[in-house]
Amino acid sequence: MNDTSKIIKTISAIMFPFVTIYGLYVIMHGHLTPGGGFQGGAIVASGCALLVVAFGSEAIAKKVKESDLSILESVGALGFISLAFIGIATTFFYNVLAGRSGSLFGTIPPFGSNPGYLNSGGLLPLMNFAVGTKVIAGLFAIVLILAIATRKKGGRT
Amino acid sequence: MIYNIPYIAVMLLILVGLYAVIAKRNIIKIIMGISIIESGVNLFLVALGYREGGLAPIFTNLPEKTQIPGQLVLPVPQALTLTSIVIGVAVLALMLALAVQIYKHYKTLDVRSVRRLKE
Amino acid sequence: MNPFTPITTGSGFWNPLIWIIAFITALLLVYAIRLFGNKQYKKGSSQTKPFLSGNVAENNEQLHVKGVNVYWGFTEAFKGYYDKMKRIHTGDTRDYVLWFLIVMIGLFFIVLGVL
Amino acid sequence: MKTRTIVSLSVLILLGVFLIMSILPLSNVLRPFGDPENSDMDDYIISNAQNDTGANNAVTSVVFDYRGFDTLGEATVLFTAVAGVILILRRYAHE
Amino acid sequence: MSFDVISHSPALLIAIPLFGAFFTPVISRLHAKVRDGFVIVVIALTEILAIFLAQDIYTNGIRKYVFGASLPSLTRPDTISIPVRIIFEVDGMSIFMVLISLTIALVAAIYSTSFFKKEDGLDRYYTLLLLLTVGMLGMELTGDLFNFFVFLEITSISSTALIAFWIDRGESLEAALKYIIISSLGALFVLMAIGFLYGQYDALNIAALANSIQFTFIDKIALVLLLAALAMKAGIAPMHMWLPDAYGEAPPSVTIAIVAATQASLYAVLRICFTLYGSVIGMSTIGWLLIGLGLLTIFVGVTMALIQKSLTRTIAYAAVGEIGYMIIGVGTALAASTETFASVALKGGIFHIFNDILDIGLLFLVAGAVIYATNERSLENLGGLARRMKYTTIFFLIGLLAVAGMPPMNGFASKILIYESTYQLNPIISIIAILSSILLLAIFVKIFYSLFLGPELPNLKDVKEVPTGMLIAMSILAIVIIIIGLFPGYFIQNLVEPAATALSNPSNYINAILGGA
Repeated sequence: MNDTSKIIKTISAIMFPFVTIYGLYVIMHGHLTPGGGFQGGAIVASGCALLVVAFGSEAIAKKVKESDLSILESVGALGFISLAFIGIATTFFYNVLAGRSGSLFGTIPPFGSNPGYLNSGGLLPLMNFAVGTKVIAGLFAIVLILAIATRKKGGRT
Repeated sequence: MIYNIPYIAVMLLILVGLYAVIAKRNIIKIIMGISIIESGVNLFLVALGYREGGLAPIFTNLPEKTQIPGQLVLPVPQALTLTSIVIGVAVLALMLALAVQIYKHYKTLDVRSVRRLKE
Repeated sequence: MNPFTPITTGSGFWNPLIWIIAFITALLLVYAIRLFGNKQYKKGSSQTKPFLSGNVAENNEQLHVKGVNVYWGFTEAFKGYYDKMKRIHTGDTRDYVLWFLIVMIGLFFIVLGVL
Repeated sequence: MKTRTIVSLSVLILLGVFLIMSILPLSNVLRPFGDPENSDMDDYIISNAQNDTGANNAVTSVVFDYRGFDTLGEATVLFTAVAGVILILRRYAHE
Repeated sequence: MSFDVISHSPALLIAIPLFGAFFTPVISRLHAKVRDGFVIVVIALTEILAIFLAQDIYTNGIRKYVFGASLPSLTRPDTISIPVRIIFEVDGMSIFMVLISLTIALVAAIYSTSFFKKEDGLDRYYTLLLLLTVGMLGMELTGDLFNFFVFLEITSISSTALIAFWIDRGESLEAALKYIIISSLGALFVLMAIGFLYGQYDALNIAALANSIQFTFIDKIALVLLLAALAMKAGIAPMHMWLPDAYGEAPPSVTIAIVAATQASLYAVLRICFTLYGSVIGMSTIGWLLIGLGLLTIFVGVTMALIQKSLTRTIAYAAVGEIGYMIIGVGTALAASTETFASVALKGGIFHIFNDILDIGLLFLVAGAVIYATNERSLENLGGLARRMKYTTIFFLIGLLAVAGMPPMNGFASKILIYESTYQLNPIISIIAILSSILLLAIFVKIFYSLFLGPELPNLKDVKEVPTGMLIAMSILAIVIIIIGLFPGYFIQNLVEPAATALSNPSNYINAILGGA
C-alpha cells in the first residue's frame, strides 16, 4: 500500500521534530507574537499529517490509537473549561492570574511597545496550551481517520 | 470605488462559490464551493477591520512612535475570523467524512444519483 | 393561582373543564342510545359480518387496507397538484440551495422595495 | 434541465447585483476599506488589553479573554467535528 | 465572597452539559450503564438549574451574565458605551425556550438508553447529544450575535453527525450531507450579515445593535440575509426540503432533539424581528410576509404528508405544517401590532412552539417504538400492531389528537388562540389553517388505522411491546400533553405570558444592558 520513496520518508522524519518545535513555539508565545493555541496546534497537526502522508496511514495507525487521541482531546477540552471555571468565584472566564505579580504569568507588561515578557498574560498562556493540546489531538484524529477510510480499497461500509 | 476592491473581491468569491454549489455535480466540488464561500466571508470580516497603513495589534517590539490605538488595525474582526476558520475546518472535515461514506454506499459522487430521498 | 383559569381569546374563551363535562354528557347519551338498540342485535347472524359490496371475504389479512391506499380518491382528485409537487421535490441538494437563494432574492425585493 | 440552467443563472446574476449593490454606495454607510469610522469597541480593546489581560497580543486577549466564551464554543465545534467524524467513520476507527 | 448559584446559572447552564460532553468519552471507558446514567444526570441537573433560574427571572426580571468581567452584571466598562465582552441575556422568552429544549433533551436521553442496544459508537452518540443540547441552549441564552453564530454551528454540526448515526443506511448519510451543506451555507450568510452589522456599528451585542440600528440600506440587506438563513434553518417552505429528509432518516430519539434545534432557529427569527429590528422595522410588511410563508408552509407540509409512504417521513411533513402555525401566529402579531388581538396571536404562536414539540416529539417516539419492534418503516408493511403494543397505541392516540388540535389536548389550546386572532385579521388565513388542521387529523387517522388497527399481519406475528425506558420517555411527553391540555390557562399565565411580554417590549431588553451598569 505504502509506496512513497525513501527520500520522502527520510526528509519527513527529519522535518517532523522541527515542525513540532516550531508549533510548540507558536503555542507558547501566543500572548506575545502572532499565533496561539489554534495556530500552533494546526502546525503540529500538519507535521503529523506529513508523517501520515510519508509513512502511510496503516503504519501510523499501528503506533497511535484513535481512542488515545480522543482521550487526549478530551483532556485538552477539560483543561480549557477548567481554566475558565477557575474564575467562577468572580465570573466564568475571569482572568484570575493577570495582575498578580509574582504568580505564574502574573506580570502586567508596560503599556505600549515593549520587548515582550513571557511571564505575562495571566491565564492566557495556559489556555493556549490547553487549546493547543486539543487542536493537535483533534486535527490529527481527523486526518488519521480520513486517511484510513480513504486508503482502504473496497472496505467495509 | 477603488477603495472597495477588497469588498468586490469578497462578493465575487461568494458568487464563485455559489456557482460551484448550484452548478457542479460532484459532491467534492460542491464541498469546495462551500469552502470558497467561507473564504470569501472570512476575507470580508478581515477587510472590515483594516486601517490604512495599520500595524498588527501586537505590542511586542512595536515601532516606538506608533499611535495607540489610531495606528493599529482592529483586533475583534481578526478574532472572529480565527473562530470562523476553525469552524470552517470542522464543517469541512464532517462533509468529507460524509462524502467518503456516501461513496461507499452509492458507488458514485454524482449528486444527481444521491437522491433516494425525494418527494 | 387558579389552575382552571380559562383562556380568553378576545372574542371567546376556552375551558377544558366545561368541554369535558359536555363530552361526558354526550358519551352517556350515546351509550343510552346504544343500549336502546342493543336488543335487536343478533350475534352469529350475517349482521356481524363485514359487507364488501356483496363479495365474500376470503381471510382477515386481505381485508386490511394498507396505509398507502387509504386516501386514494383524494390524491387522484388532486393529481395535477401532486404531480407538480413531486416534480418540485427533486431530492437534489443543489435544488435545495437554489430554493434558498430564490427565497433570499424574493426577500431582497420585498424588503428593499417596500420598507 | 434547461429550466434549471436558466434559473441558476438568473439567481446568480440577481444575487450578484444585490451583493455588489450592498458594497458600492457605501462610502457613508459601511466602512470604506481601510478607513473604519466607528471603532469605539476596538479602540477600547487596543488601549486596555495590556492592562486587563496582561498579554501583549491584543488579538489573543480578544480570543481568550474578551471573547473567551466564543473560543470555548470554537473548541467545542472542533470537538464536535472530531466526535462526528469518528462516529461517521467508526468502522475504520477501531481497526 | 459567597458563591451565588443563581447569579452564575446562565453560565452554568452551558458549562455543566459542556463539561459532561467533554467527560463522556472518558467515562464511557468504565461501563455503558454508567455512561447512560451520567448523561441523564447531567441533563437533569441542568434542567433543575434552569427551573430555578426561570423562577428567578419571573420574579426579578431579566438576568444577564458578562463573561470575564469582574462582576456578572457589569455589562460595560465606564469609559465606553458599548459592551465589549460577551453577554448572556436571559429574559422570559429565552428561559421558555431553554426549558423546552432541556425537557426534550432529557426525554431523548431517557429514550436512547433503551432504544439502542446493539449499535456501536454509542459513546460518541451521547457526547454529541450533550453537545446538541449545549448548542441549543447557547443559541437561546446568548445576547451576542457572533456567539449565536458559533452555537448555531455547534448545533448543526452535532445534528449532522447524529442524523448520520445509522451509517449502514445510505439514506441517513444522504440526509446528513444535504443537511450540512444547506445549513453551513445558511450559517455563512448569517456570518456575513453579522459582518455587515459589525462594520457599521462596531458592536456585536444584540442589545447594543438594537439600540443604535438605523435601518439603513446595509441594515436591510443584513435583515434579509439573517431572515432567509434562519427561516431556512427553521424549515419554512419552500426551504423545507431538507427537513423531511433529516427528520425521517435520523434515529427518532435524535429527531426530537433536532426538532428542538429547529425551534431554536425559530426563536432566533423571533429575536431578530422583535428585538434586533424591533424599533425600526416596518412591522406589518414583515408580518404579512411571515403570514404568507406560514400559510405556504402549512399547506405544503400537510398536503405532502398525505402521500408519503414512510411512517417517519409522514410525521416529518406534518412537523413542517406545524411550523407554519407558529409562523402565522407570530406574523399576525407583527402585522397587527397595535390591535388587541396581536398579543393573543403572539401568545398562541409562542404557546404552539411548546405544544408542537411535545406532540410531534411524541409521534416520533412512537414511530421509533414501531421501528424498534418491527424493524420496518414503510406504511405498506405495517398493520395490526395494537394487539401487541397496547401502550404504544395509547401514546400514539394521544399524540394524534394533540397534533391535529382536537380538544381537550394541548394542541387545541394554542391553535384556538391562533385561529381566533387570525380570523380578526383576515378570515381566509384562519379558514386555511383550520382546513389544514382537519387534513392533519385525516392523515394521522390514516396512519393510526394502517399501523395499529386491522388484522394481524403474518410478518409481524412475534412483535413485542418496547422496553420500559422507551415507555417512560413516551409517557413523560404524554402526561405533559394531557396536563397542558387540561390546564392551558395556568401555563399561558406562567410560561407564555412572560415570554410574549419579553418579545413585545424590546426596550426592556436593551435597557437591561445599556441602562447603567
